[in-house]
Amino acid sequence: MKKLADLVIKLGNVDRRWIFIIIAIVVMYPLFKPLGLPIRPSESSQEVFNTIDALPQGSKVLLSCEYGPSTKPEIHPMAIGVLRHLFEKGHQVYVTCLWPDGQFMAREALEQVAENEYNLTYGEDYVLLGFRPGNEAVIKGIVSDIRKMYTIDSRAIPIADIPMMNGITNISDFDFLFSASAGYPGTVEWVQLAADPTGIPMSTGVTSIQVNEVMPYVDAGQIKGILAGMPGAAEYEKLIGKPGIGTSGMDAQSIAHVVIVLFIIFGNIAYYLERQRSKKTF
Amino acid sequence: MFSAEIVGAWIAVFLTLAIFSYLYRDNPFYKIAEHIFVGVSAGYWASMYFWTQIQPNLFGRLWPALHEGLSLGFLGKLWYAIYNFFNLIYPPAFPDGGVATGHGMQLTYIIPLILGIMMLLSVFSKFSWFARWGICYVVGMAAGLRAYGFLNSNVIGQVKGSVIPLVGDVSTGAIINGIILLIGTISGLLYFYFSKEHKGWFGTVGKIGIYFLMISFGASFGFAVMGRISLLIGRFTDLKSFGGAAYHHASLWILAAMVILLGIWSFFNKEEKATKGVPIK
Amino acid sequence: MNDKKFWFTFGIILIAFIIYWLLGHPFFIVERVTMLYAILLAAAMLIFYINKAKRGEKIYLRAIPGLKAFEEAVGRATEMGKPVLYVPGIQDMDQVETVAGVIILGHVAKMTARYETALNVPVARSIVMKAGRESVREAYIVEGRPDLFHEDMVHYLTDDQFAYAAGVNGIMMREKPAAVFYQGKFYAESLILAETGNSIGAIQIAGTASPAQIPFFVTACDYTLIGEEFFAASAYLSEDPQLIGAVKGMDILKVMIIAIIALSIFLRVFNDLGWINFDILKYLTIQ
Amino acid sequence: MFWKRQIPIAIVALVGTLTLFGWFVDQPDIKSFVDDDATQWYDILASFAIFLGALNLLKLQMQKIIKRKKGWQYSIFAIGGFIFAFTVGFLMRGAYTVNINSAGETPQVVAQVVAGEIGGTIQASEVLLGLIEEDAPLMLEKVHFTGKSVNKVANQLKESGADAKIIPASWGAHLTTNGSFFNWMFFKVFTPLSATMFALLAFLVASAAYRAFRIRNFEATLLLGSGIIIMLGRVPIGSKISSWFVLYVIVLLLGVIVNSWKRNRILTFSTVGIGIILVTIAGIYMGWPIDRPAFAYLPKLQDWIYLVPNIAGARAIMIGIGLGVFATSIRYILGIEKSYIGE
Repeated sequence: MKKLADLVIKLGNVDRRWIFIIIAIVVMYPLFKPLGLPIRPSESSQEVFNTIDALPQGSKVLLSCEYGPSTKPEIHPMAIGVLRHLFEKGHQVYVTCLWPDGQFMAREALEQVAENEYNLTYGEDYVLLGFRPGNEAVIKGIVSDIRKMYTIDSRAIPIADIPMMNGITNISDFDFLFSASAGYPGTVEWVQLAADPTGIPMSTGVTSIQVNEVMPYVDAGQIKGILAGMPGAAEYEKLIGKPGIGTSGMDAQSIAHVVIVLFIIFGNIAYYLERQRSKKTF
Repeated sequence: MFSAEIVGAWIAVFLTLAIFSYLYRDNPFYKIAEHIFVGVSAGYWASMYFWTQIQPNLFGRLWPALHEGLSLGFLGKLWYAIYNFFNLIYPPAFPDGGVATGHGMQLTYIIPLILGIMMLLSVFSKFSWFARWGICYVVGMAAGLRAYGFLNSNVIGQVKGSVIPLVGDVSTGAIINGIILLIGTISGLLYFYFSKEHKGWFGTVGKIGIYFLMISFGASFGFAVMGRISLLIGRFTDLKSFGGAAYHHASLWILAAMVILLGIWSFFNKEEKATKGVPIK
Repeated sequence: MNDKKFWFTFGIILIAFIIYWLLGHPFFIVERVTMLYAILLAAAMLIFYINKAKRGEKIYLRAIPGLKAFEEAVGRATEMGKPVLYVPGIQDMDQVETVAGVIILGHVAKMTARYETALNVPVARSIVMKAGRESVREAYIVEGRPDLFHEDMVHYLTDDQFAYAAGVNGIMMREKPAAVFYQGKFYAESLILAETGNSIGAIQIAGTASPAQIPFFVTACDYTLIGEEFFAASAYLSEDPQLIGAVKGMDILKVMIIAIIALSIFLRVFNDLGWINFDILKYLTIQ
Repeated sequence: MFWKRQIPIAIVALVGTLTLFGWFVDQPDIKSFVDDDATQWYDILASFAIFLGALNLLKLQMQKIIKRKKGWQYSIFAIGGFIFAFTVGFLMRGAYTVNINSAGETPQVVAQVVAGEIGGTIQASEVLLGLIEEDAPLMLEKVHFTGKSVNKVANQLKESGADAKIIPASWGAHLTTNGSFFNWMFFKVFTPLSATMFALLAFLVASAAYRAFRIRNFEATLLLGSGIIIMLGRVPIGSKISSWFVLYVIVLLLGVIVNSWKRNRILTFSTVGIGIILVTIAGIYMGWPIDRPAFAYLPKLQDWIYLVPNIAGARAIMIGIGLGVFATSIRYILGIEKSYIGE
């Protein structure tokens, strides 16, 4: 027994680089050998799906991309999933970005979904308005007069020459707002400055870290559903029946979580034993 | 053979692994990558902000493109003379004949231009207070926007969310959950009540409040772990694709080279190792 | 009630608004009037209590458990003959949390001066370094030990987040401080710092308002000042009437919010039952 | 002092008041200024602030090099990185494509050049060239970074008899044009650096889980407990863990709690024993369904924690933050709080 306790305590103080190696292996293995664990949509993801699914055909949807390469693994699959769903239903999509990086991410997603998968026409079915600096002030500008904020789109085409911008002057001309957000400015600002003051229905997809900051809005009905982190993206992929990057990451995610939980438990056992021992010696 | 795509992949792999090498210990590769990051991101941000805001929305309003046949008065000519000077220095942002971004001329935008230039001048320590005016404009506006937004969405909106339905078409389960939610919110708020001693019943309420807060922090904790793992998965997916034959197995080659170089470096920097990196108990 | 200036201003604004309203309130977005009341009421409450504190009226603030631990931690460092490490976050002075962190630093410096214990404060911004030095110097003078103060106590490491974290880790590994304080604005480096502090067996006391970092501090540190507690702590320690008054004003606002929630629930029940014809939810939705 | 102190405070007060009460005003001129122009000014100043940041960075790194401070060599990389990004963003268009208006007399020769340029077979290129019409020139997909390399291709095409034209990306759009140099920098330099910085944290979280997340008191227990349930319940593997396993774990935990509370061995063992027997009987009776009883099934349990107690706590924090931001903003507008000018 004592030897076992010794071993546990010793392992509890192992060089942390061993732990790094374990995590690297655990995350890498399922990427090469997928396990195919089943995905169950959670309530809040289901709500996002239902809200988008219930939009009348030909709705005008504002999709805002507020994420960059650092959070791409979490948000990008959501943006792609939502775009697929929107285009499948024949809605018009207007993309804005509050983060400079968001413009690159949005372009990549549109290229993949709108151009390659659905063969849609730029300017008629979708438009990338692009990035404007100014954080919440940009939202305020879009809410009151989008044409002052955007006179040209991301391809430097004047707004007047874009057919689908006809009749769009401010946020009340859109039917739905989706914010794919990884932080500030993002979902919180859209709720405060657009959804709450104008009443436009809104859903969001956020990084895991942000979920708790945003959940009270969802509960109070200020946001209709939420996609939470990579698992949220995987659930959405499941709901629209098109598995993608989110789904393929779920195996690695699952195993890594189990390993970290085991780490916490083992670490605490070691801590407990050690404390018992130091109590005895003093 | 050496297309931009493949060279890019090798660079991307090198930078990725250089940052990961921090896990072994702080080393020159990490420091190089980190400093490149600092420099590149500054240049990147400056370019993005200039081409998406300053050029189209500021210069586009101060010197909009002149339509043909439009005649300028003397002052107008003088005004565009300034522009022509800029045109001489940096034609990409100041093309001949004005900036064509669909704006009309709005001379009030001289104010942000002046405030902006004052901001830039503040790099010289003598003028360091110059930045204050611009910063104050930003602070004031943010304060006005936030005071409204936060009071409306975070306070009144949440008050509304707490007003749970107790009668009518609601299930018992929903009512119980609603009441738990209400108790949690109120006790959580009272935990942050500072001008009364937390004793007796008030102390109990505060205790309940902190328990709810802790459960909530626990959820944040779970989500934080989840997010960080997701990002790692994303990175490994990229490395995996760069390890493919299409990129001449960039990941593998660079990994091997870096391990060898780090090994050599560690060998010559042993002394430092004794004080850093090794966990001490 | 004896704040004449406050009531005078309040009265003038009220009368002006009533006159404006009776004139037919031109150019006013009527749907948002609830919000206007809310803003005026909340602002008035804050100003009232700030004025009250400024006039020197005593405002009671409860003791915060984490703050008591400060003294214990410094005491233990003294017993063990080891230094105290203080980390004021990685952000600049424009963050409210950094300001609070520097205020608390002054308090800790007083204790180290009293106990004659070494204090080490690595910082990530040069302005924070200046502010921190002033605050520590003043503390040592107040305690009558200017001889123990030297400028290098507060020293600049680097601006970069991870490089700073690595630097602080290095200090912890070499010096093995017995007490470590993290008070300020933290991001992802929180867990790197807290883990290292944990592995050297130091007493760790954290304070921050970033919700995403609090869990890492709670699990890895001995005491954590959570969110508003952290701000209240700085008000409490600085004894600045403006800060104390604001804390009190916000307390009162919280009670009012709870009262409004309770009242609204009753009104909603009555409305749902059909006893009254007044839908409170309409007034809580502001567009 | 007046310029450095009073004016800034007045600006904050004026702009803040205008923005705050602009929410209530319906007068077109004021509304248009507050909603559109004032916000545009804000955006423009925010952009200048970015330039200021870049200048300060350069200044700092330069000083490091000039004074030969510790690690000054690395500052060279920082400045080099900046110069590279600046060049790509401001001095080079970095995106040129070639349009072929007509294939001319010798389409076979042109097709050869085209095939070399975009890859693929000569036959395929000939088909492409055949599609050229009056107003629909063939746009070659390959994007060139430099004018020099695009000129080379255009000249080759012209020599083989085609009518080719170089199309440069317009300034401003050159940042995001697919295949442009800036775009390349974003995906090949900026992306790996910023994404990997964040991915490092996954490793550090794991090591902290092992060595620092300790159950010190009841609060930490609650925190870790709810964290673990969220972590397992949110991912697919959570739905594979039987609720009966969770029930057994709960019984064991109950034993630990009883033990630390009463320190009585008999009581502890009897609690655990009775618990295990009860759970087993219930399991046999119900036939061990994986997702029942629902309260012990991780996905369900997770959902409840996430939607009820978690939101309660998060809402309390949210209201607190809302009040805090409101109070700070009001203090800014009233000129009580002046820390933003360093006082």
